[in-house]
Amino acid sequence: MHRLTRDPIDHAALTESVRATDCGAVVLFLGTVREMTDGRRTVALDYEAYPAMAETELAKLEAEARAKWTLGEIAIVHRLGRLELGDISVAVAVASPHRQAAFEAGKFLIDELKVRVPIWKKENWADGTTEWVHPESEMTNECRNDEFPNDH
Amino acid sequence: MHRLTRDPIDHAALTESVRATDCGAVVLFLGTVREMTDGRRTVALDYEAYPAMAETELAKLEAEARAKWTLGEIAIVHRLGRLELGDISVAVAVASPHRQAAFEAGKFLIDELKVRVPIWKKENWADGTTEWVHPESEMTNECRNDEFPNDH
Amino acid sequence: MKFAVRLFARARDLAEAERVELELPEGARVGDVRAMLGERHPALRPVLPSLLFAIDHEYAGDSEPVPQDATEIACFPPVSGG
Amino acid sequence: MKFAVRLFARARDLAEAERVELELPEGARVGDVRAMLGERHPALRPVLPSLLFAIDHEYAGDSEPVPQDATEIACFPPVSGG
Repeated sequence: MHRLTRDPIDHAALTESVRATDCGAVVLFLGTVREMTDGRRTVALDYEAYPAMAETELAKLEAEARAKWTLGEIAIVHRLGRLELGDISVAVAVASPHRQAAFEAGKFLIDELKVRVPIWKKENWADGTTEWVHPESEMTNECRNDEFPNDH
Repeated sequence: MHRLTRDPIDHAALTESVRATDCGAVVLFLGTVREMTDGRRTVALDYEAYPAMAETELAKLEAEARAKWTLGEIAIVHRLGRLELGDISVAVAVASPHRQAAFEAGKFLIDELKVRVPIWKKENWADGTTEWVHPESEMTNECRNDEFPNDH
Repeated sequence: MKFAVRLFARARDLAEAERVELELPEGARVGDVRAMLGERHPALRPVLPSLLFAIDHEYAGDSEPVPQDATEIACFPPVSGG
Repeated sequence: MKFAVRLFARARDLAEAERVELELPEGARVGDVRAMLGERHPALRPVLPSLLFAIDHEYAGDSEPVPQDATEIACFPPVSGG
């Protein structure tokens, strides 16, 4: 299960949704809005997505995780819109018969989500400025086979 | 924070207890009573502890995790007594500024708990028999420096 | 062939446009779309090399041709969700 | 010196005792406690090599001496919590 939502993420419900008696291990990851980033104070983040493609990529991540590990339910929710300090931006819950698989799959899903799923955050700094966060993504080199000739 | 309890574990409250605005990552691990183990059906588990030593070992685990990673709050709860299918036997919640540390510390804590903290489970199989679970622990070799001469 | 390229996040803000209509010659590749966007919206040039492209919700590299039957081309900066 | 060794889990069930009183000579080591438990409770012998010991809540190997001021010795099978 994966979902984009503008509502607060209910981590308890998400965790419950993956529990099962054939899975002795559940791993939940929560990403939350942190106050300080590289010494600067954040007051809020704005999350934007390319929804249709984000859903496609999340479905692929789920399928890839299932191909790598024996898993029960998977639940991934990413929040969009304005998030305040401490709000949960993303939650990943994974159940598995074995804890090693649950940890590895949970880590895989959030690591890959962060480099592949088309969602972006904009920092709203305490000094009143705003700034899109656009890391030098690994995708850049992975997906561009040719060097694009540009003038700078 | 660590605790042994005979009451059901409230994973939502545990997760909330470690969230903080200086920690952008939370990892929760739940161990739950699984129905099938090596092809045999379980109806319940009985957990027993050596409480004073279990508390000592849990405190050491917390300190060791803090020495290895930059962490916020840590919460570990292990349930004792009779547990039914699907019940949560153990919950580990860790917050960190960074997700890598949260995953690694969460995994370290549950892995070490399972080999070091003096708690034992007894299987109540569906066929009416009971059986203590006593793995050939890594502690056995680690802690016994001498070979004990025995007659079998 | 006429295509509308959807822009997201900082790419949209810099271009001040949610979509850009481009006339692509047959056999055009993603790299050509990149170049045309830079020509049409000079404000995109500082970030142009880092922009990512997707055709019908799949990442596409510069060397990939744009299919004549593509229904949606998207262009956006490296992602930063999570 | 008299010590009470606390037993847990299967060790307790096999010995049918929660604690075993032992008279330890001065300089006795954990390995000696292991041997004496096997003599006192033959039912423990099948699992004796795998039993773990703790002195005052700290794991202790066979070569470690039992301090005269030890207040609690415990003996139990490999743990299986989680």
